[in-house]
Amino acid sequence: MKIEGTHVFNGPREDVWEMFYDPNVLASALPGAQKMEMVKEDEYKFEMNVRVGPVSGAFTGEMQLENVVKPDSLTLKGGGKGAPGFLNGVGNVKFKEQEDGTTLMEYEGEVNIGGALASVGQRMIDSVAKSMIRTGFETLDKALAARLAAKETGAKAVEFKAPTEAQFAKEVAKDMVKMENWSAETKLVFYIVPVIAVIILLAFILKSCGA
Amino acid sequence: MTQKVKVAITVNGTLYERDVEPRLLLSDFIRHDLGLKGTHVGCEHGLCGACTVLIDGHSARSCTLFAVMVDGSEIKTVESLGTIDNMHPLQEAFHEKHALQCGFCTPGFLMTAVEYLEGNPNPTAEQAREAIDGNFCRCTGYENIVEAVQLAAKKMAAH
Amino acid sequence: MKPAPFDYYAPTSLSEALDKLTELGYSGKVLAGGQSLIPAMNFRMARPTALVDLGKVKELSYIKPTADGGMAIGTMTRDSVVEEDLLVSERFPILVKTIKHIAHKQIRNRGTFGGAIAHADPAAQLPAAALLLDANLKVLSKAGERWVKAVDFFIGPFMTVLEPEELLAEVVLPPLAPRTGASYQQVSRQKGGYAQAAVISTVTLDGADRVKEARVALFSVGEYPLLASKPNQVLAGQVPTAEAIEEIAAYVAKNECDPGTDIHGTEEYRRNLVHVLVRRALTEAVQQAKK
Amino acid sequence: MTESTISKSFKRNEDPRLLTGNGNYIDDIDFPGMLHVAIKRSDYAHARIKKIDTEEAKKIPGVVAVYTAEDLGDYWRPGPLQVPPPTAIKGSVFHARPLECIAKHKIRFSGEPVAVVVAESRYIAEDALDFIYLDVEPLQYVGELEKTLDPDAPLIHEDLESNLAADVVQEVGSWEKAAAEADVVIKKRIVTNHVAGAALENRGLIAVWDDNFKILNVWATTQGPIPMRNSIARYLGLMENQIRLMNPDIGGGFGPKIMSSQIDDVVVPWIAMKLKKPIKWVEDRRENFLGTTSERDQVHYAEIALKNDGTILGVKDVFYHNTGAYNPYGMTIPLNTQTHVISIYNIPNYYTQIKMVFTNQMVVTPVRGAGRSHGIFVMERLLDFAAKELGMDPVELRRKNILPPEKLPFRTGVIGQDFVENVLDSGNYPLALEKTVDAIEYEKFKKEIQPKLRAEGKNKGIGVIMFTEGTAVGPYEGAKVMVGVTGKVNIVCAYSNQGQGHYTTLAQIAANQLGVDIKDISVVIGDTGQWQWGVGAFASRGITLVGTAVHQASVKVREKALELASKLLNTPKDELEVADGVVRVADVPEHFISLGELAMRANPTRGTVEEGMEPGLEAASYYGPPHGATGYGCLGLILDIDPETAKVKIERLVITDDCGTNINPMIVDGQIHGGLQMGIGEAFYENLVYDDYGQLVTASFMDYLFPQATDMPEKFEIKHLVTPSPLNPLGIKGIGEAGAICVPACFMQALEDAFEGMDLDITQSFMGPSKLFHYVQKAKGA
Repeated sequence: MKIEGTHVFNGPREDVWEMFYDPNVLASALPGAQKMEMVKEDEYKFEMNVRVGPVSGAFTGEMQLENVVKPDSLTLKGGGKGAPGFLNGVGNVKFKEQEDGTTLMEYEGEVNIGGALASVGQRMIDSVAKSMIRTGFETLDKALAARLAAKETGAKAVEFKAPTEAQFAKEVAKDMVKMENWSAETKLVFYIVPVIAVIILLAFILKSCGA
Repeated sequence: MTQKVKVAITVNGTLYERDVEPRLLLSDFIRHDLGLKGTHVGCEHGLCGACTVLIDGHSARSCTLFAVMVDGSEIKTVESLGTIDNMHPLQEAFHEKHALQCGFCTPGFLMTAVEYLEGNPNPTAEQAREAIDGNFCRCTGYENIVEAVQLAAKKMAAH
Repeated sequence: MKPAPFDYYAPTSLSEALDKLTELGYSGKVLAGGQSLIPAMNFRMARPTALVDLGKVKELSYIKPTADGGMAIGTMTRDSVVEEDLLVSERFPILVKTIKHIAHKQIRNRGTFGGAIAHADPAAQLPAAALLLDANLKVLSKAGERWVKAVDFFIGPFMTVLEPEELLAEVVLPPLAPRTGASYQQVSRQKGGYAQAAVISTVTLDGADRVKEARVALFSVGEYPLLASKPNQVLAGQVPTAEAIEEIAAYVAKNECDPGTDIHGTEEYRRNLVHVLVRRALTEAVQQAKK
Repeated sequence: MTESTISKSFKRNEDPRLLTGNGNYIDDIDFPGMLHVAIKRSDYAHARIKKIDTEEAKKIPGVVAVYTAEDLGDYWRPGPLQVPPPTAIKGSVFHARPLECIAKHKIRFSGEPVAVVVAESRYIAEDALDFIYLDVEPLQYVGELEKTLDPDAPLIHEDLESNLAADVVQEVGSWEKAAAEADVVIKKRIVTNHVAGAALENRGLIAVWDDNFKILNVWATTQGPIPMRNSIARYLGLMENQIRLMNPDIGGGFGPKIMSSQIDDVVVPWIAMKLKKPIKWVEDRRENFLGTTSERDQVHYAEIALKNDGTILGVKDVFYHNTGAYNPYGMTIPLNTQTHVISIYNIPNYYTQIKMVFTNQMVVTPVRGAGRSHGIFVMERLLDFAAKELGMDPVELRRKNILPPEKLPFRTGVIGQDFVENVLDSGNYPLALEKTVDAIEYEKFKKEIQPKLRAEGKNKGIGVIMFTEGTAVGPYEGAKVMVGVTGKVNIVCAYSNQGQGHYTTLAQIAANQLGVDIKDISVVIGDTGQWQWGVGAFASRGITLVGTAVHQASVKVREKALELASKLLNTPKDELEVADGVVRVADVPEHFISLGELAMRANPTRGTVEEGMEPGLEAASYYGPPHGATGYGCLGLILDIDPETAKVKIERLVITDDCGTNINPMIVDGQIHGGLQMGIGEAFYENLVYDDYGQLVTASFMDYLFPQATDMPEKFEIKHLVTPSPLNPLGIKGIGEAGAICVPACFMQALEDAFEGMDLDITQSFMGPSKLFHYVQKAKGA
């Protein structure tokens, strides 16, 4: 099923695109991310520990990235599986500069969820998905604001406090810093892909439950 | 992880001391550790009520409790009511009103009703229906169960 | 459907419980009544690695009147105990009515008052009741206590401001003002089932039947229980009319809730329910207040 | 002559045992050293299996073995077809694709087994499931019935040209002619709900191999012990009598427990023989939803042709029938649909076509109602649409087209699930209608009550519909009746009891001949060690078929007792009577011999016997009807709807039913109650939902709404007609499914009636409040 959604980032497109390279930010928007590694040039593996209310479980997954046009657009394919079920998805993301200086992020894609998550988790999916999307974007919005503020004052350190539930995320961030000399595209895959994947996955769930 | 926890649980008047895994469901403890098979398991997520038992006099689903949680408690199961030759008035009422067919859900209904009737000795049909609403039955359409609960109230008053 | 293994701790005192929670941090989870957690564990949707069972912490189970006419309820007090408490039914009849809508008797006999609030299920009654009644929540950790208003407590579905080393110890309900009427309105597919939309409301009138305060809590129509602001904005200081209530109901349904579409109902249907139920709740609460 | 034991509401013999926790259900059976099985099920709906890695799972302490299809070696093979298609319908197509016990190359529905774990406890077995890694190539899901046959639809069975599982056309008269001559032709697309059997007890199987005696003891919750026993024998290469398959008490069946040749009965016995350990598998609720069978999913393109005066000229119905990923149960369900569209009406021209299609969903086999409710739903909806179109009262339109009693038996010309022409054998259809209409005060409601309610802004509606219940189909059942040396009687059969009360009703039938207290009659049901022949519990056939066999056997035993007593009492047979456990001289009651004594004498231990003598006071009998017996009835409902919330309350429910002779009226009413509950569930609560990727999203009672006590009307008002069936000596017809068949059609008629002046145009058999809300919104906008 096709899905669509948009989010407006309050900043220029280059800054938004760059923000996705900051492991601290991205990891914090993706609570539970534990580990990511490159399998081959266009294939990556990740591990996530998802904890939402009563639902918890480890997911492992793979990501593929295609058609990266910096800072404009990309296509991602991915999927993850764990004991509570699996996720599969394909998504296209575009960043558009707006006249007022903001950046419009458009995403559309197709995702499916299987296993216990789908078969007995229906009742909570809607509110949980909405919440994750909301907090994910809220975190990114704050991060962006902090970055822009830092840029203005010329400060070296960006003052950004990740949400408390981001213990795991911080760990990921540490791992990622070690990969500084990786290519921009590789970093992109590591950071941006899971974030957008999760957002798209959840956006999809929201729209797929027709009554 | 094979941590075992010592529990002392009184079931139908007998004290049982056992070492159990923390994750052991109370329903499994009663059925398979103690061999009291009258308590049935229908859904294991707390909705069907077939596993209803009394814990310290109050009805509860034994499938959504760990045995370790009721350490020190007193439990009553359907086996505590009556025997084949000497049925409890509630069981007699179910028999007379044809309030069971396959019988699988029945022990849960009985344990729910036995608690209810203690506090509500003379229910209307509507009240009796609400009292058993948390127990699923696929066979009877509930009508005869409602009547049986009311009949049991009369029988118990006469006792 | 058997749960995955976990480590189990059954502290017998509050301090022991707090020590254990601090020690376990993110890997620990509080087990109160278990009526929401254990089904999720049986499906293996939830796999906590360690549970801290508060069942033996007797000091967390109590109902106490407060001097100002309110009530203080210990977190481990069973729902059915609150439901049957005479003083609660005298001071907070709406709370008793609300509890009666929680699943069925067998669940209420085990489910705990504080456990349900801390679990923060968006479809649960007690978080909404805490919000409606402006409850003060006592949060304890080894480091000490802090008080959180119900309105600040819920931050998402199944998410609260509780840190892993903290537990919700007590719920304090401030007294209801005189001439306060209340109403509970819910539409669920079945009795005892999850609400598709639900509204709890209190309305306090002054001597001239003008509204002093109108509170409307909604649940099952958003990420967490919601307190609508429109009702009090419109009604405060006014004699409530059917027209005003209708206008509020329409506004709240449109702007102050966020129900989703699921297999049991569409967003449109559930907004319609909010509209109907807010109207019914306010109307009934006003009538009750007049009595 | 003693009093008849037929048509009396005896309290049930089985109750005291079940009421006191002394039932013995499948999970109550434990053996020392027993191992437990958990099944790894696919999360994917459609996929090619690349690899299944079980190594880590095998390492878990307490895990004894893990098996995949590969591990089964030569033992793995697709199961037999449990029900073959009928050969009598010319030109029909049927592509048999029976179940695979464990998916080997391909996964065809989410929930399909891919591996089994054997462990010391179910807990450990479930732990191990997490460590089985399934590597697959996901394929596109096929779920929407009308798109399954598109040329570009992915193939579920790749050796077939399309996803067509069967195509069957039956025609009586000429629809073309009817349509040409009609004043009005109405065409609708009608969809029936997808529901689960949802017995309170899940399925289970225990197998214990006795290596000394080479006997496999099996306990199973099956509704068909003999077919399951035979299936296991064939799989394992054993003689039938090397397997003793026993039914424990069964916690409800409702259809899905008839299925065999699934993973449980194929793989569990194999494991028991391989490991030489008792093996238990008991399904859990989520598995029951995912992996057990379900039913009702059809899409009909139905047409009705009428004259302006309401006379039906013909009906055409072309429908898609979802059989799920496999079709092991043959054509039973859609054939029932074909026969039941006719219901009790005079339809001179009828064209009906089944397009059975494969989908990536759980396998479809009968659930209480089994195709019948769909046929009734289609026909009754067509009549309602026609009544609206013609401006006629719905009851009046039905009156006009009902077959009158003098037309019975009526040959419909349509081949049914028993492979012979469907015959409406007996009854008084118009009377059933009038009885219901009178009881529910239809005229008064329409003319007096409803106008007042409408003036008050209330939405109450009335519905009245007719239905048939094809029951008691062949091929046959059998039973043996024996008087023991204690004078007590034992009945054995290999049927299956899931709560229908056979321990009592079969005893009543035997008691009627043998003059014994029914409490002194024990009944063994479903033990292949005690009785070798039979088919199973389906199609509401137990009391008609087994009951008739018991009756016939009892007559023989009575005859035997009389013969023997005649000699021993030196009295002609016609002067003797059988009563109170003795055979006595009617005029000299103190001159008697007890049945126990006769049983002793019937087995002489010394001396010689006459040629042709058959020992024992026992006899066996078999009964197979020429065709099924058709029950029927009429349902009336008054519904009260809150138009703001679309919540529906059933204010009154009146049902008139004719199932022939009631052996035990109390039990008959109980069957009607339970059926009605399922019917109400189908119409308003229960609904299996697959998402767009083939995930079943209603695999728990949180989302699959099981009808509760407070969802039922205050009272099921039951009226009876008794027209004994001419097909069997006791005049019985079945009753198990009546209630489940009739509700949805009546529900929708009453809903439409409640919203005056709006054309709700309801064309589906499930109507939750949200759906109803949108129907009303749409009609308001129209």
